[in-house]
Amino acid sequence: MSFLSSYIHYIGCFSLILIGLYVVLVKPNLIKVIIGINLMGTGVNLFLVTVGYIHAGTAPIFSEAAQQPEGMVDPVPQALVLTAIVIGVAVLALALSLAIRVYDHYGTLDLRKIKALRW
Amino acid sequence: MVSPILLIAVPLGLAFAIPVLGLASKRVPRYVPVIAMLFNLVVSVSLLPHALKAPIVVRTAGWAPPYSIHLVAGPLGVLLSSLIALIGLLVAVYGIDYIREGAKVKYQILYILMLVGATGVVLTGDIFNLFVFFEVLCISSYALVAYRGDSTGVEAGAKYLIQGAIGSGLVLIGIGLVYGTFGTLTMADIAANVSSVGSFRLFVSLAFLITGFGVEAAIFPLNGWLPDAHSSAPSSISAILSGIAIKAGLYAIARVVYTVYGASSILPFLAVLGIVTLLIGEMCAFGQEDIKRLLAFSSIGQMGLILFALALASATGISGAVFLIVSHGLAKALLFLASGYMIYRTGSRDISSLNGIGKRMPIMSLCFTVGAFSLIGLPPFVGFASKFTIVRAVLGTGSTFFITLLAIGLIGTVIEGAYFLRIVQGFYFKPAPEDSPEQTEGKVPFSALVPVGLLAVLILTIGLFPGIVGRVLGPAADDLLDRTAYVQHVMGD
Amino acid sequence: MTGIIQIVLSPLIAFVVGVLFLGLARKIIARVHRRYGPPIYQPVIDVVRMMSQRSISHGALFELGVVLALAGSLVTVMLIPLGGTEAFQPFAHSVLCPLSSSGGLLVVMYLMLFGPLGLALGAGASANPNASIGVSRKMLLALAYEVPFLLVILAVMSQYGSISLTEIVARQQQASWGVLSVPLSAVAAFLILPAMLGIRPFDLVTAPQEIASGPLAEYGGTCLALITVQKAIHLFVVIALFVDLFLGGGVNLATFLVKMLAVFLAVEMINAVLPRVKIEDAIKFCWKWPTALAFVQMTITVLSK
Amino acid sequence: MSPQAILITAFAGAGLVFLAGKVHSHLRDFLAVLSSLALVGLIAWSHGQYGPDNEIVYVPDFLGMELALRLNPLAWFFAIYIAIINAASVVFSLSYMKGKEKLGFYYSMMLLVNAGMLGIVLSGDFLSFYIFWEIMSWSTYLLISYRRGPALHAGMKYIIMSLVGSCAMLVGILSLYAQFGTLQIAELGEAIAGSSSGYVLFILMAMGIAFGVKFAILPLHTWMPDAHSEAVSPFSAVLSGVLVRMGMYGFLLVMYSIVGLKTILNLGAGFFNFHYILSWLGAITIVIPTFIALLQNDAKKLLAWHGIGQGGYMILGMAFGTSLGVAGGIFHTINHGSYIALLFLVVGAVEYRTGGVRDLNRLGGLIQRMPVAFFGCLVGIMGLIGMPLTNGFVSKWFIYKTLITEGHPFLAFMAFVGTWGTILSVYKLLHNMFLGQLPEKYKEVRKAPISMQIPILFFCFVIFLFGVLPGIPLRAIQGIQDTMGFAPLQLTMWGLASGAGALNMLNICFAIVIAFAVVLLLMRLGAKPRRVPQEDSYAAGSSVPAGKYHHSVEFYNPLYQMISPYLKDRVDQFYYWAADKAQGVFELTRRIYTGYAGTYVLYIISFLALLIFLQLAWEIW
Repeated sequence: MSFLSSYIHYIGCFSLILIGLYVVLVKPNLIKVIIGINLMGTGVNLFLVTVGYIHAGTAPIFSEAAQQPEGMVDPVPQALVLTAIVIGVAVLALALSLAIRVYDHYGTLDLRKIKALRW
Repeated sequence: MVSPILLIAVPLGLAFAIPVLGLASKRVPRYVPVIAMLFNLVVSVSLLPHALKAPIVVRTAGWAPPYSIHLVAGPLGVLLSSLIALIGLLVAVYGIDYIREGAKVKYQILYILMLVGATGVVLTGDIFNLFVFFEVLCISSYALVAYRGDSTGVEAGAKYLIQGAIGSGLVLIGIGLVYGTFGTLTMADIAANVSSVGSFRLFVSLAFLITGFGVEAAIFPLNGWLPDAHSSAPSSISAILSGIAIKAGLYAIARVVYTVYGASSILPFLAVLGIVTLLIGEMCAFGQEDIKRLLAFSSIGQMGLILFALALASATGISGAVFLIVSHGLAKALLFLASGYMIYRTGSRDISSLNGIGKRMPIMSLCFTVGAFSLIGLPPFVGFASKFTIVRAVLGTGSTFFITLLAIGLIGTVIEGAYFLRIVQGFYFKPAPEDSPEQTEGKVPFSALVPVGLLAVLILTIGLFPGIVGRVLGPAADDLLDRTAYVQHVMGD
Repeated sequence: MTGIIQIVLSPLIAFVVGVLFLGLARKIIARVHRRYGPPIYQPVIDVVRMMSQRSISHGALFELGVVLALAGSLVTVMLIPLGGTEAFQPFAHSVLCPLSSSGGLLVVMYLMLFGPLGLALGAGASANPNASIGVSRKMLLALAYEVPFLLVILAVMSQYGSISLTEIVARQQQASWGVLSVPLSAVAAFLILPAMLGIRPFDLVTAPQEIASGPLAEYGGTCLALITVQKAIHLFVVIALFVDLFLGGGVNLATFLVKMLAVFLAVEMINAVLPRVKIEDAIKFCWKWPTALAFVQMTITVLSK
Repeated sequence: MSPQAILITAFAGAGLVFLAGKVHSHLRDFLAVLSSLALVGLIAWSHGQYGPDNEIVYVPDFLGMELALRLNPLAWFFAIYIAIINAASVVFSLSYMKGKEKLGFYYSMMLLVNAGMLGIVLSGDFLSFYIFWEIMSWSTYLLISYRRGPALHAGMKYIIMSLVGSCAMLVGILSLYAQFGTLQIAELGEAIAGSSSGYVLFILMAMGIAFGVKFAILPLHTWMPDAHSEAVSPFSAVLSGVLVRMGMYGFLLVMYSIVGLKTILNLGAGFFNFHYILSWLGAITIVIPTFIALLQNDAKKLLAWHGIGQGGYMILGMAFGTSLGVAGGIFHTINHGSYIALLFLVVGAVEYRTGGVRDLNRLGGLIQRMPVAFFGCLVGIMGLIGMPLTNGFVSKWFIYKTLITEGHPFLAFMAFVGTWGTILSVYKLLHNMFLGQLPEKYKEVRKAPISMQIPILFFCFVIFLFGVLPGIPLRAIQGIQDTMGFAPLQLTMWGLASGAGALNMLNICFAIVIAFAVVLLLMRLGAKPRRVPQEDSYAAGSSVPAGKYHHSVEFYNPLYQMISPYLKDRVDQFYYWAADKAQGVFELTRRIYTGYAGTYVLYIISFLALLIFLQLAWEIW
């Protein structure tokens, strides 16, 4: 049980990432692929946060009650996650606008049919 | 001595000033990228002599190195950033008249962002900061590839985005693993105590980082997006993509492999990968009809050669690779810019429609020929000097493994020589096809002739006097190779 | 002083002996066909008659070709030793070969080109298609017999280790004759001798019954006279070469001429009885037996060296 | 005159001509001729100045190496030869190219090729040798494809083979640099003496491929017939006359001044030593191309095949390393240059006057209209055959004598058979072009213009001069052989004076002249024949159809049936087959980029999986 408990977080993140990858690899529809990418993004962010997580740690905010950083969780990965989320949003917005334009031109979102550029 | 941070801050500031200027007058935004890149060029060239003596470390927000996000402007970084600035400037001048329709203001902003991203990747010393600049570069290039909004552009942009997002996801996982094991994000700090950790966990993070950056660096299995993206983007953007963007990806891999991990045992694999990329790129390029798609595949080929040279792990090898980065950047930018106006003039991208253009656009086709000859590696041009250095480095190692790989690689350059010379032959000696409907008369604007002509002159002069770039190559190779100096320099003071 | 005499003497001997052999040839064929045949000096009469006849000409090259052919043959004679030895022997005299020190056997082989080439140029200039066909067949026959002839000469040269004809003859007189030391080459040479002389069974080029006697279709008068003289000297040169290479040359001029007569008679016997072959068969024959023999002999000499 | 000045004038000439072309055509023509003649003068003037003051480092630091020029007898000999043939063909092309388009490009490229060749010959180290070699290659490529149409294919074939050669040479040069740390030819001479014969063999093979391609030795010759027949006539004169002999210069440089004589001779064991294989290669290169030339109907293709055939003689002469043989080989290089250039110029003149007709079956009887061209062609073919009185004979005599005295009768046999093949095919060239009936449409063909006749007559004079007095060039060759460490020959002004095997061209010349005079006298004694028109010829009584009465076509038909099955150019067919297979593979690799986004992502993930699997399975890192 202790093995499972210490790695439960990592198992959760990587399963989320793998689900996202599965969606991207298998689904032909462009919107589903974008959702898959997003799933994978959140999985990665979750993984980043768990890297800095300490069991039963408190939020890394200095207030009158908590001046010493002992019990606190590592704040650096959380900073990384903030940037990663912002980047994820930017990519998502761009992806959706491209999906709209692709639909305008091809009339379909099925990637198997959007293969004008090959070889 | 100006601080390197300006190289990133000033263009970023100008980029966000463009919408405001756009409100003031319609004509000004077109010139802002020129100013930004001119500034960058001046600053990085002025920084070069200082960087040659010792890398310039810039700490942001006053924190000491292991905790601060800082820039390390070594000789390699400054050389590449001046290359980026130079090509960026010339393409910006080209873009003034080339981009006429569509959201011109947004094009200029994204254009500066892309170059800032590339400069950032090349200068940064912090691994997460590397990821952020990398993302800035990628997102702006996704958008710019789809700038024209026609069916090919949008399709290429979408596919490029999907693969790019997966790639950056992998990089993020790699950075997470690195942070998990070392607890720090500064490359120098990681490099200092990388040997103290078990090999498998270390290797997994290296694998993720290489694959993630590899997507942008056009290594063989990961470059599915490149032919579509480079051929359907507007010519000025594909010039930047081929000239600079993929090189930033390759620089990131080199920095990760050499400085951060010092993983010299993975180099033979990278060498094989480079030669495979070279062969695949040249083979696919041979049968292309569309001129820009052919140039895109030729970029893949040359990237393979650069990766092969990087994997030699000898000083001359790496200086050869950097020299090839410079010469390929110049030549490929020239080819894309020249083909831009040729396509505009003949109305179609088929190579067969470009026949006999030597008579109608003499200067453009002459510059195209200079660029093509330089890429093949024919003597009076810079391509020959870089190919010569690489072959000298390979034979210097004396190991039969590398020499056999070189032999296979030379066959690739022969294939490249074949299809480029076929195009040049088409320019001058094949009869022009009868006038197709989209034929547009009208002279090539002055703003296109200046960059193309300047690039051709540069290729010829550096080819005749390779000493100009040669002096910087030695220290640049050492900057990449010996990790202890890098670590001691960044962590020491 | 002796040089000048030799230079004048050897072509004269060649001319006289050659013309006599031509007359003799017609006499022998007649005798074989059981008829009397024309007198021996008949060719002389023909030459004088033709010189007086006024004939046609197709331009300068038409005549110069013939002149080139005859000049070439004359010079070839000067390079061939016609009997005589360095070593002291009774009745012997010094080697009768004016240009002995200027090039040897290689020059002879190349000078023998002047004959066919001069004739070919002349016939070509005559603008008569039959002449052109005759020239092409003459060239093909030349190629046919040259292959074995080259093998033969090379065998002799490597056997005696020298390229100078006088040296080869001297070595034969000391050691063994060519017939004994390189027998197979001698046989091969004898087989292709009729082809080199252009007499039956290989006279398909200038036989009267062929298409208007081949290259000589347009020739008449003085040109035809000179061509017959050239034919005579060529006959003399080829047989003299055969004697020098295989029968050890003559101690003096007399023995040399006797040996030549013997060889000539043997060849004429074949000439008198055999029919004419087609050009393809001539090439096939020349490239089959004589070449094989010469090749075997050459390998033997090379291996034995 | 320092080699640097020569090179500067050469390259400046090329540039100026291009610029002058923009200004005015006469200025350009004048400048082209002026710079060519100036080069000839400069080089002639610098004869004999071989001292150390001619070792000039013109670029101290090019990627860490210094580029030097030097002038020694071998370099001077080839330089004067290049300059003369280039000057002759530039003068020839003044009228030949009148009215054609893009002349500025043509003249500047001609001079650039000339400058490249001079650079090769004058370079003191292998890096500048390689740079000028490449400049020569790609400017030749542009000139070959100048005539559009099939010339483009010929150009592609040429450039691909020469690119492969250049890559091989680059590897050879740089392994020399890696091994000995220097590329100066002088220093390499001693440095390479100590190395293992395996390494020397590798160097010879690597450099040999590049020189073999240019020299058109048998397996690497397939580009030459197309390139020569498709190039513009004055340029194919330069191409076959001198450019192809750069390979010979390369061989001489590497085999004799670098590797040295004794290592060459005992390189490799018994039968398979290097120079034995090379001489057999040379012998085969003589026979097969010459007989293929026999079957050609296009005049320039026939000459091109002879270019390859004659190359075999030079290899034979050079391969044995005896002083007589090497002298024969070098002498044959310039002889061949003189008469093959002459023949190409003659074919060019005929082509110019008859409006581009090169097919031997459609020409004929031009002796009446173009006597000077006929005389040039006659002297040219006599030189090519090697008749006495021409320079070809002397060099062939040297080579044959070497072969026989060295005890290789079989090689001599193949050389002789090659000569006979030449006689037949070259006579066909002369006959079908100049002799026979003059067809109706060439009745009013005019003589070749003066600017064409000058180079033709100049070459005839050179052929006869070197034929009768071979001492002049042989003394220069003697100078070369001393630098290469060969035993000196007993040379006289008219040939070789070594005892029984002597050669005296003067005697033979006098004998022939006297005999010619005597026979001419005899001719005049007889009755003077009357001149008749060409139609009045004996046709055994049959009626003579006007116009149809053409001369013979398919000149050597009986021989054609017999040997043509053996003489297909199998090497060429093999190259085309290989090219098709390669194209098939290229098409396959293009299919990797399927266009479906899913597969591309699959590629990325599988690459990652491969990386981790390799680490898991074999612990490589």
